[in-house]
Amino acid sequence: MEFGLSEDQRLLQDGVGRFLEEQSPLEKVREAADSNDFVPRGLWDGIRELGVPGILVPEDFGGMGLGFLDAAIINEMMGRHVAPVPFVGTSVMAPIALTLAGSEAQKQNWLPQIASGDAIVGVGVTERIGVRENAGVIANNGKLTGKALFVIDWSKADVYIVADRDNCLHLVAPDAAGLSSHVLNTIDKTRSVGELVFDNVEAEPLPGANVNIVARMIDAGRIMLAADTLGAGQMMIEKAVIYAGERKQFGRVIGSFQAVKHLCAEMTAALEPCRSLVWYAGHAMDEVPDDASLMACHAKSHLSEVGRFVARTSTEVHGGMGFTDLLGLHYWFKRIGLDRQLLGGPEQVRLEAARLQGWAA
Amino acid sequence: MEFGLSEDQRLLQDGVGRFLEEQSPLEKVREAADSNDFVPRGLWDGIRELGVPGILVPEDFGGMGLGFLDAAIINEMMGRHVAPVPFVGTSVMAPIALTLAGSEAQKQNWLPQIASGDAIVGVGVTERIGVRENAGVIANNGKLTGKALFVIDWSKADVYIVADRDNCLHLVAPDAAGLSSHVLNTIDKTRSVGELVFDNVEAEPLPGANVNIVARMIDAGRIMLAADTLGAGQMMIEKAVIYAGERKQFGRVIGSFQAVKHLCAEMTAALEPCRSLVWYAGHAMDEVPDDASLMACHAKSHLSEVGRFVARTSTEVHGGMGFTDLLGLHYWFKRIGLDRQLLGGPEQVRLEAARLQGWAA
Amino acid sequence: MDIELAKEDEAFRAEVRKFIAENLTRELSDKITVGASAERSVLRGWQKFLHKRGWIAVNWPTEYGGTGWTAMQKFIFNEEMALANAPRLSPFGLSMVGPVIYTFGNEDQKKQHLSGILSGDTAWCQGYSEPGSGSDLASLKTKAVRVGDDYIVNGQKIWTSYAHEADWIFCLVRTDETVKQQAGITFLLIDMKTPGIEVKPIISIDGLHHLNEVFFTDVKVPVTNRIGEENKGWTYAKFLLVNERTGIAGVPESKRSIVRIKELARKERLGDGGALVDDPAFRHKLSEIEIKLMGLEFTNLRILADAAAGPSSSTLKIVGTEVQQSLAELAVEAVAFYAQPFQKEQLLGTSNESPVGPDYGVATASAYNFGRAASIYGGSNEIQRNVIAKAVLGL
Amino acid sequence: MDIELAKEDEAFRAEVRKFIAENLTRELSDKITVGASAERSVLRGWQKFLHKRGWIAVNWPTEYGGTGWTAMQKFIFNEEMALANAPRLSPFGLSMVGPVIYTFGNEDQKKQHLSGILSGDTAWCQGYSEPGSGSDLASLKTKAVRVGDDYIVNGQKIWTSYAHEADWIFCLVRTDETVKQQAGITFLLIDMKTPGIEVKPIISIDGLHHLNEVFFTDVKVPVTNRIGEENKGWTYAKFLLVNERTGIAGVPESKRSIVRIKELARKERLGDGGALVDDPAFRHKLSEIEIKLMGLEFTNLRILADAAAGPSSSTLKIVGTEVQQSLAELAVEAVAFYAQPFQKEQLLGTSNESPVGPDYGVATASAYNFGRAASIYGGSNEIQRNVIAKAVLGL
Repeated sequence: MEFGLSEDQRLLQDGVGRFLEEQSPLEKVREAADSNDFVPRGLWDGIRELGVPGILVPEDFGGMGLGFLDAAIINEMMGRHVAPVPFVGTSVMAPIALTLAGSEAQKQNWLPQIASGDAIVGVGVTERIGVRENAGVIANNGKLTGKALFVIDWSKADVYIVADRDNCLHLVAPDAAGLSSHVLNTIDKTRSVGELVFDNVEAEPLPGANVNIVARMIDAGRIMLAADTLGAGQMMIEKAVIYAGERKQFGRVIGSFQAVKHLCAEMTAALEPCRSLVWYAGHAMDEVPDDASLMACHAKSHLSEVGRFVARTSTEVHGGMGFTDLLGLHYWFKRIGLDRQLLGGPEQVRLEAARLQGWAA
Repeated sequence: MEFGLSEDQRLLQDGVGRFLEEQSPLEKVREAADSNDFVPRGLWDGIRELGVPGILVPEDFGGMGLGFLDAAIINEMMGRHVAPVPFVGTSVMAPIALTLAGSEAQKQNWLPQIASGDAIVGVGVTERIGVRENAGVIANNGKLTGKALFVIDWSKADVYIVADRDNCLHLVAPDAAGLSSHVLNTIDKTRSVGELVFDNVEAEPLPGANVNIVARMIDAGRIMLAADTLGAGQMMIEKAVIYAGERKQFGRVIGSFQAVKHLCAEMTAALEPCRSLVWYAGHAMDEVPDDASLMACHAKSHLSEVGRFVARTSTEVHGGMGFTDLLGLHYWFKRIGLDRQLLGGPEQVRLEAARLQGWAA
Repeated sequence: MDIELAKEDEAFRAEVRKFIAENLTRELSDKITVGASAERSVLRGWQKFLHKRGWIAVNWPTEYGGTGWTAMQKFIFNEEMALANAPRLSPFGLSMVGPVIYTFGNEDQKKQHLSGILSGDTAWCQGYSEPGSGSDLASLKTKAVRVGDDYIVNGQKIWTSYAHEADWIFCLVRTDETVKQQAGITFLLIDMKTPGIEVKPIISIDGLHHLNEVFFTDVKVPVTNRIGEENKGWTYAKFLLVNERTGIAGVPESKRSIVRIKELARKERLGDGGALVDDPAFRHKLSEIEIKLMGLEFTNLRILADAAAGPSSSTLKIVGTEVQQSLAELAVEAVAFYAQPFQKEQLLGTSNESPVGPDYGVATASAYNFGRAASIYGGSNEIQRNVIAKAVLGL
Repeated sequence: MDIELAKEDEAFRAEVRKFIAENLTRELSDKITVGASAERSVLRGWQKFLHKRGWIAVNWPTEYGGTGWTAMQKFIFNEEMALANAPRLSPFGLSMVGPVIYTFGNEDQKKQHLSGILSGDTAWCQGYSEPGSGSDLASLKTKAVRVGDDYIVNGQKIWTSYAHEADWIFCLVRTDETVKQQAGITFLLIDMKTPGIEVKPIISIDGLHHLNEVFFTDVKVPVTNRIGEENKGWTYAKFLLVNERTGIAGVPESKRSIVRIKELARKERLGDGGALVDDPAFRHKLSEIEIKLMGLEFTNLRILADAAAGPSSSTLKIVGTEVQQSLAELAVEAVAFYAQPFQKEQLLGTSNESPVGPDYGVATASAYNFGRAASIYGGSNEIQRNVIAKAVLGL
């Protein structure tokens, strides 16, 4: 047993982190956010060169064929730098769907394109978690009707993968007749979410789809969102510490006041143990299948709570500056906010965890 | 509308407070606690002289005929000084039972004795809140069988008032045949709680008893326990502030460290608004009957939580000294602990509040 | 204690309700219901109604156009307005500088300013904070040098809410650098049209423009615009801050939020189809906040009865903003997914399209996000704890 | 990451379980189950079993009688012991002074002391805190003056757990008052039978006697009992403190508490007759703590894998004690009423009568009450936050 990252994993994470630090500084993030560009050309090209989109795509299809822990530590870096690029849908949930449920032809067609970064895939499974009044998708004679909300990586998608009411998965072309597609602007302007409305839309089923595969997509997505929050939270702590070390009031840096020191220490004590939790959840996806769903719920709900605490506290340390667009701290604050709600808020996820543990009906 | 204490009420509260401060200092409390004396002679005599036992007894029966707000502000002082004397059972719950449900003869017999402090009355209604496995009292042909736990003001009681399963109330003599009576030592050594086991015990019913009267006794008891916590909490804050102003570490009084200052400020901010809540609950018992039960639940559960926070935080400020018998801070800590659980812990009380609001079945 | 309303108070409550029923348009109250900011002009319209009725300056003495109400009437009025979703009027003139002017200003100043504040024709903003002076307000550096009958003001203010819509700004400026910080501050009233004043927007976390930076370059302010004495400004500033903190507790607004969240929790469905309000965990949280708010409300009533016996304004500010922030948080939890869409037009009330998700979801996340500022402004809650420790506890 | 146990680790786990099954009497584990303190003599009996098996000094190097186990074996051993409700051995010799002696002591000291620590024949206590030196440990005043081949020690220690049962005490004493506080401290081993030592009990919040004051009046301590160099004691003291804090996280013990609370929540009934474990609010709280503990456990595993990458011992101490205190709190909530009876004999295991309420309720409140000390001892959590701010964050 070895509970830690391998040398390769460290190199991978450092590489992605360094790349984002250099290529996705706040000005770039702001530029992308202001122009609603969720696949900014230069940044996405670099991500492709690093092989990130194919992290989970099997090597046979041109990907890196790595595991969910690898994906999680990359997603941590994405959160750390509030990177405005597709990942959770395109590079994590879609490859699961295609690999586990796709026909050979579908795999041959899409997986290499995903691996190379040539294809963006929007993923719509939100209704499998909790159905809202008028949302949800029904398949009838191979045609889809209904509404899919909070489709992840919606922007510029080359194809959508959508789960219907019966846990079948469908590939839908963005220009399919009868499909109307709307952007959903969220508080977080660094990630793309959209809405699809289907009116008897032609779709191509993934033949092997079933409830377990949809569940696995959701588990993986949740772990990624937890990792995203971990990275974003870590950065918010670092920013608070830097700000506290620079900002002066009453003739001293505010970081010399015990009240501020302790706020920073509390954030650290709260977030640090989360790292291992996320790692284990990612690892369990590949190696401890019995634990995977429960750990995904645990990681998602716990990081949601700790992330909220860190987001608030770092903002508090920043005083008024934390609320300005100028400093941009709000990108992290909102990223953590959207992480919390996508693929099930903590209340929903805790209920599922209770069911998995046999505690709730 | 005048939301505040009257001049008379202030005088009453100050009077009781001053008396307890002088006559019930920590050494006296410790003496009583160590000897399991819950009606210490000198102290009780003084309480009688002040008319406290008869606070709620109608003037016709020799009492002061005052209201529940008056009783609550007295109980606040009892909590403040962890006074080892009967009150909640004898002076609050028993007079309610007798006044509302007693026959004329029963009133004539007991109310004047309560008012004068000649009679201590133990009150057993715990099973009306939540029945435990083998507890509960059944009346059969006027004889009682079963068990009453957590009887309040048990020690040296001249009579017990016990609620049976059907919400009838019974007067039971302590030397009745078939009654066995045991002390129940609790963590709080300043108040007396006991256990009564009935084996076909002769009892005298209060003819007017019904479920509403039992509920009123419980409501009143809960408000008193909330007031007790308010007073005890207030004292714990003051003690923390004094200790922080005296104790030196790193060459300064610890009260000059912001971490300690803020702990004290947080206690103050949490407890201060509770005062008005307890006042209103007491007032509602007499003047706003529709609000009374709900307010009793609210006051009880909220003061339980705030009290626990204050008890912990004050102890934390005291460092190791907070844990010693020497300083005696634990008398307050434990008094707040018992207040929390008597007549229903906050979980139970919140459930009842939800029912009263039509939120739960 | 006597919490029965007197007959005349009951009558007064009926009168307030009648006024609201007759004057508060559905359009306006709906905007407040979804939490959207009403446009400035609409707000002024509402202020006119109130002004006409003589109900504009709740706390002012009658001699200056105030209502002359009893504490209980004020309480009733504020509560009814909040529960009816009436717009909250801008506090800068009515609650902040107005009382400073009638308390410390001279007759000319009263004549010049009070009526505009009452009518809403003059909009004010607050020039207190500076980039280097937030919590440590007294360290402010904006400088005013006396030249003849004028002060020449140079420097910068920040966090100035609605400076871009204001006609006047009340400003703390440094007039003596050689003495203890607090002893060298002067309180000036400055016309925003004076040459040399530049206002730059600060876009805040909710993506909207409430806040500004205000720059002063050789701005000429007549000495007659000075409140009270030179270098005594800190006294007037503190008087205003205490007023501000008490208002910040925001009990009526939080009561309105509770009503809104309860409505919303009856509509929102859980995963299993039950109403959110039936979820014990949610109910427990809501109930805890409601009880805390109740304590705060009763405490405000207690202060009405006996100000001396009440807790400090710092306690009210801490508890009040904690309640506000918990409610904002709970609203986000309740709306779940639908708290996430950011719909600026719906938020500003400038769109006729229906929003994504329920309409009560529109402003939820923005309110939560911007609401985090509540523990910062008016003196951060950390500073309030310092104040309690020092002023209340003597630490 | 590879969290599969290696074959040999699986085998080791089986071996530990077998040992426990054969040696841990029901009587002993039952006492631990209800949370009662086992008598000292019983504990020593258990230590003898472990000692005989060579499993006593988990962390020591083999040359000094340690197990030589891998990090994983240590983890497995501690976990199995906790889950089986094995008594926790006194840490003062095994975890605290033992490592100091074999790391910084001389050969004579190792010979004299290590075997007694291992066998449990010598009981130790810790002379660190003083009445005036708690958080500010380095300000300690107990004075040792060198006279020939002895130190003459005068002063007082406090919070000395089990001093009344100890054979030896390890003590920080001041040997130089003229230098910076930390530079004038010496680490001495003192025989508790030396004339001039007086032990006075401190009764703690749980009504029991664990703690003491220890007074030194002209106590003669041979210079040969000094660890390392004179005035270098602070170095050895800090080495020991870091060990202490990591141990204080108490992951295995908290895992045991979780198991116990779950059992208990299946037995306890709510007002409506349902099991407590079915109450969503209770479950939510339990689950949150369990997840937090899981994070802590994985973090410990991560430190086993790479100590350098792990968080500070201060983080572990804070989170670990928070988990412990939340669990103690939840246990009290679970037992409700029955947490209140104080049954000293049942607590001490000296009574044969059955307790009031369920037996698992007996020690609940005392554990909660005394457990509040967890955020105080080993350096209060406030001090740990200072350490994180300074050492980890550089503030």
